[in-house]
Amino acid sequence: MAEQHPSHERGGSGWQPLARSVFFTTFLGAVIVIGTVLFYIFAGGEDLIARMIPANSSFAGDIDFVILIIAGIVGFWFFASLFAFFVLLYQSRRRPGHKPEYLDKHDHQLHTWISWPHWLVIACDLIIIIVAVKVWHQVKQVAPPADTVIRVVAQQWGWTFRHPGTDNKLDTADDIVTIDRLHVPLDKVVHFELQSRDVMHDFSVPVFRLKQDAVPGRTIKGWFKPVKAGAFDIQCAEMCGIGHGLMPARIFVETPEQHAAFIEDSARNASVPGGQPIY
Amino acid sequence: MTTEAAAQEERKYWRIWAILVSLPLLSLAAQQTGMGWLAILVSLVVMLTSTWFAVTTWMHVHLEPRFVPYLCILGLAGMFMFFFMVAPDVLNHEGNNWQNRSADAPAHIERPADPLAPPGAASDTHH
Amino acid sequence: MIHTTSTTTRRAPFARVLLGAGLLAALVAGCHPDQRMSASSDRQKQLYAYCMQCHQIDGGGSKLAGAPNIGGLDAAYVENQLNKWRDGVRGAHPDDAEGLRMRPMLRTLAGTEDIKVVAAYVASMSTVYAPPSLYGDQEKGGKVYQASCASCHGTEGLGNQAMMAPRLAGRNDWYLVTQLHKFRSGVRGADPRDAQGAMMRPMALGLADEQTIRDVAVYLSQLKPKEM
Amino acid sequence: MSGQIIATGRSAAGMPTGKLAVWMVIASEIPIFGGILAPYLMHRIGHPDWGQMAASLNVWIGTFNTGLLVTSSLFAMLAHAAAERGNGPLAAARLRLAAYGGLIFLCVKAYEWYTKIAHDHVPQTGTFYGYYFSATGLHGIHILAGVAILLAIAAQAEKGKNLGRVELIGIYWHFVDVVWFFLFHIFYIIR
Amino acid sequence: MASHSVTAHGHSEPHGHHDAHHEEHWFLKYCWSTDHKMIAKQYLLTGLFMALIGGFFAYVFRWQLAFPNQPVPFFGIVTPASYNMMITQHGTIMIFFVAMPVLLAAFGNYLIPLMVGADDMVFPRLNRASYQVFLISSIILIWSFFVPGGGFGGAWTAYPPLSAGSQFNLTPSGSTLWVVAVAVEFVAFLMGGINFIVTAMNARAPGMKFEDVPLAVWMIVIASIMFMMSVGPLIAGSVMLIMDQNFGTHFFDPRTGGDPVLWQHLFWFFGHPEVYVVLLPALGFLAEILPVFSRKKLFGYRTLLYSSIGTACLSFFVWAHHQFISGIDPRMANVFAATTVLISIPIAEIMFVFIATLYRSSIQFTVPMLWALSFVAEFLVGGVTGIFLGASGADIHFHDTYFVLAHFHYTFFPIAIIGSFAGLTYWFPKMFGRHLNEGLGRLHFWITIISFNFIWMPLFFTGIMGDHRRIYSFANFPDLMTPDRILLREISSVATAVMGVAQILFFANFFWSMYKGRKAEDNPYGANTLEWRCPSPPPHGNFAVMPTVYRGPYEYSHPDRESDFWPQDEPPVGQGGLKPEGAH
Repeated sequence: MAEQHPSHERGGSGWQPLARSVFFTTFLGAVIVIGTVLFYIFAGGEDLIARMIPANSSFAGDIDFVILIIAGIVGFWFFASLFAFFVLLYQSRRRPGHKPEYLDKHDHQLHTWISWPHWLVIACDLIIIIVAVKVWHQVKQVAPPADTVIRVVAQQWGWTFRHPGTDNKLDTADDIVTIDRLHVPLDKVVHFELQSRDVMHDFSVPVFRLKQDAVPGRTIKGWFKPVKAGAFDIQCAEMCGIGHGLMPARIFVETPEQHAAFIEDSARNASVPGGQPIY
Repeated sequence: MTTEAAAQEERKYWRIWAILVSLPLLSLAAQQTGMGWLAILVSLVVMLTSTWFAVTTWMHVHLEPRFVPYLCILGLAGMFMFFFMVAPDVLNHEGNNWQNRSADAPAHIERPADPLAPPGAASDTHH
Repeated sequence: MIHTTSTTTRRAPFARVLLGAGLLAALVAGCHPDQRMSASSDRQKQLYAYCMQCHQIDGGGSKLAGAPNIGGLDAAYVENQLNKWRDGVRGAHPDDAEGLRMRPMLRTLAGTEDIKVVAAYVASMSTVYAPPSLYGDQEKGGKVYQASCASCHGTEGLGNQAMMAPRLAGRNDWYLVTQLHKFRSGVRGADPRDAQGAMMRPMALGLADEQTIRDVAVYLSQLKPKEM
Repeated sequence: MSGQIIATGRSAAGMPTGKLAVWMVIASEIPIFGGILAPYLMHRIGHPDWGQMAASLNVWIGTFNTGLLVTSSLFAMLAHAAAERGNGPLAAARLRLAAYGGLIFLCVKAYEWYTKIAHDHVPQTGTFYGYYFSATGLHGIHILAGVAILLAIAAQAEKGKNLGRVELIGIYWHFVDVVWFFLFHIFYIIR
Repeated sequence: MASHSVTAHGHSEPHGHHDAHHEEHWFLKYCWSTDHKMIAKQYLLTGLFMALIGGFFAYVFRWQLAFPNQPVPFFGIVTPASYNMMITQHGTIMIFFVAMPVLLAAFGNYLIPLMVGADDMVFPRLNRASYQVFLISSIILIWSFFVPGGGFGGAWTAYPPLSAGSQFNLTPSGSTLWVVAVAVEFVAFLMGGINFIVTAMNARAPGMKFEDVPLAVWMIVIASIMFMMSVGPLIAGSVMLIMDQNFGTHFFDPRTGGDPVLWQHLFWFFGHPEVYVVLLPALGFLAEILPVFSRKKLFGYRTLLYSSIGTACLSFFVWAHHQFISGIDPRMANVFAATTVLISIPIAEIMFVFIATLYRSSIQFTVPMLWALSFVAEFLVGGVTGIFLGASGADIHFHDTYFVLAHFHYTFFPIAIIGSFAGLTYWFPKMFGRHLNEGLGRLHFWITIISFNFIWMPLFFTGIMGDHRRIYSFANFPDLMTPDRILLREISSVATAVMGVAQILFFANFFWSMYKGRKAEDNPYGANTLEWRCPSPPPHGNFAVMPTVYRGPYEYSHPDRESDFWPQDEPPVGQGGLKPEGAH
């Protein structure tokens, strides 16, 4: 908008506030679109998050999508505001012969200056709310039918994982109990019951975009569907005492035959609970 | 002010006092009937009316500038909002994908036995 | 009564602070109770700093943390147990609350070498005796001990290196009770790789009842070897 | 030490400074009591079996305490009336009566606590008692502070000084009274 | 206490009047004073001292995170216990014992009476008591580091049962002392806040209408009201927590029917408005500094005021976005996500107002102006990254990662540090009657800002890459030990050390200028607000003649005047121009 009025004497005279604000916002819009495009080009487009941390669960992609939508929208505003900010800093720096302008008693003017970005912000907020709540609903509130159910029990400072065993039912004689090692089959919907024995813990698998606090006294259900085989970190994400940083666990996403083998040899020496070296 | 006006004002205070003393007796009577819903109903009414009397006639809130009652109502509204936004988690014992097992704990809690007590004491598990 | 040992030891830096160290230096010492030691470049003490969070500066232990007094245990036994923890032989059972608290602490020791170092340092400390925290009849406990435990752990409860039987004299009674319960329920010693556990489990199951266990534990916790 | 403060005398908001401050105090007390009563109500509604613990409270003592506080508030009110007539000694006497009412309230409350503890109805044996002791204790602290201020202001009013403060402490005292209405009904009446 | 010398100088300024106050015993004058300026300086120095402690903790655990299990210089081995203790106390100190006392208490005490044209707070003794209670609470906090078992290490949110059971947190007395310190501090700020509100509402100078009140005063008053309205549940909650810790109650103990989630609600119902309690005063400082150094009327007084009030109201409805995944009902998360994202509207308007104020102005880049402008730029980053966390779907990934830490440090650093520096450098001449050194100030500004961005920009990415907060050493997580993550952590930690060293410049400048700095005129910047109309430093009683207000505080470069500012208390008939002697 500065380019429109190079002269710096008071311009209360001819120019229409509405036109000015329209120009203001369209100018911002141009900046913003350019900024967002650059953001995507240089930052790597839609798999930006997945390149920083693998997306290995069925809903990881959706969560990344939310993050990127928000990144686009707020990047829009961020670059726009910063651009306007620095342009104004430059063109209204103090220099001889440059008199500041006295803007007052133009409340409708002032209002139009802010109201346009203001409505744009509301629109962006609505988009963000809709997208976020949709993904939240499908990740946390509803779950596809379970192929297998596991129980995760957190305590100071370790994880106890109860696998359903051969009969694929929990709380039966052939359950497999492991410490700090979770084995799940690939491409199957896994429901988990999260419990805690003493204090708050948090069952967090970053590569799955999965995180849920374990509240003592409560059973919290959740689900995930691994889509890539491998071994990944499980972190505790809620402060749980001096061992909080020392209770890492591993989740092993196994192909059907690997998983069958795991169930086999745990059934053979079931007398060994956990029993894996920590390093 | 003149003395008789003052005396009349004091008589008014005594009247309010009579009301405020009798109202709790009312709710007491309601409770003694043993009907829980009646006790709740009456005590709600009594709470609000007695508060109303005390605040208006003794604290003279209506003589103050407008923002004073508004400020207090703001605090009350905040507490109501707190109650209704926290109740889904604390008042409910199960909800969407969660269940509060510990809510079924007995109301009376037996103390842990003193480990230094003579035989017959429960086994000492220090956690 | 639990913190009698810890109090005296932890106060040491605080006292120096009161005597007029600068407040920031004091902060460092206070938020990090073993500043005096870890400031020294001694590897032993640096490593023991991690144990000190629960086992206290003098190895006196803390019932609050479920950490027994470890001062004066012989190095071979400590090293053996630490290796068991690292290999998941001990403290890898879901019901072993204290064991699962100890297990991650092995991650602060870089490897077998560190375990040796720490074990040597623990052995170099002297046993801290604690008053009984349970009700137990020491007479009965002594009889039971001499009858069924002394063969391995020694008549004075000083242990037996050859059989990897640890010293029991002066150990916390609550710790002995908990461990005996764990042996009985198979929470400890059930692992096939745990030779000593396999020996210990039947012995623990041999003890008659809860009160007998407490008698033995209290007797041992107050047992002072003759030469001391 | 600092002399007469001009600012204290101003009233740009349309009410005396002291009274404004008292109302601010009350407005900030509401969330404090609400913050302990709202969790109690949640737990209480969620646990109908707390009823038998609530039944162990002596409702007669509670009613007596209520009447006591109301009477004490009445005397604070009468003290205000006397102070408005500029009758300092009478106001002081009535303030003292109000303070004694608060003291008797505290004694009765102490007896009540004593019986509770004697029957092992202590916070360790039931969360209901935890809430009961915390809420009544919080309220008791306010009563204690109120009694102290009442006596202090009575001492000033005796000499005819700061008669305006009689009304201020009265407002606070009525507020404590109102809080007790709620505690009484929520803890004693509703079972 | 350094404030002795400080104010010794302050009072050595020759004033014809109020000499009666200069013969007091030093204790009465410096430690027992009821003068709001003295109490403000006490708050300021206490806050700065606590900031040193918190900053040192930050340096220590940042170093441990970058170079795990190596002895940290000037500290030694960082054990998990001391690490937890330090992150906990860093959070507590920086928010409750630095941001609140400096932004709210120190500047509130100093500015409100001066800006509304009063001679002191309306309750000077209450004011003194509030500082003394605050001092007691900070002493309790520092004491809690030294008790057996060490200081509390359960994170500054203190979620039970970890904070309630000493068998879980292993700090039997440290955790209790922590809660007591925080609760006592709340009481102190309740007293102070009521004093602020009453002073600003009742003690305004004659003629000062609502729209003539400087926005700094408005913001501090709004913040105090928010604090008053939100802190109650947490005071009740800390009473309950103390009883859980020491008297065997079971409010938060799930094994006996208690509910840990209740504490989270009690805490965050206060904890979120608290963010705005410290944000608003900083915004107020900006509203004072930007017009002065751009010589332009503030763009939209009403807009800024109403947006702030809107922010304050909205902030009471959003607290559970801190608990999206910590056990609340997922259906409630939708409500809180909506309210949370909506709060971006008033904040965006505030930012627009500040940016648009610069339009067609004449900016002089003095040190306070640099701080104020950097506030706008840095706070934008913090604000936009907040949207990610408010959106419940995205928060599933970001919750409790370093992204969260980077976000709220990008908000709290501008608020607490940049805001304090802006206010301090701007009002220093009025406080101590001397000018700060410009060159040192610029150097300190640039080093601090650059190192700050080097600390926190990398941590956004480690957060996205899955670093979780409060983890004492990432060495145990194979996925987290990739070279790029390690590099980012090391950059951040080294930058932390650099920033810590840079603060030496500030303190040197601060204390040197206090005695040796260039003497300051009464109105060095040509500002309109009333605090510049009395001598600097103001004597006891501030104004020789109580001022009368004729116009708003932001009448800069008015077309009808040759001088580019128009003091609030200058009679309309009066001739414009600089008036060196403030008391006219």
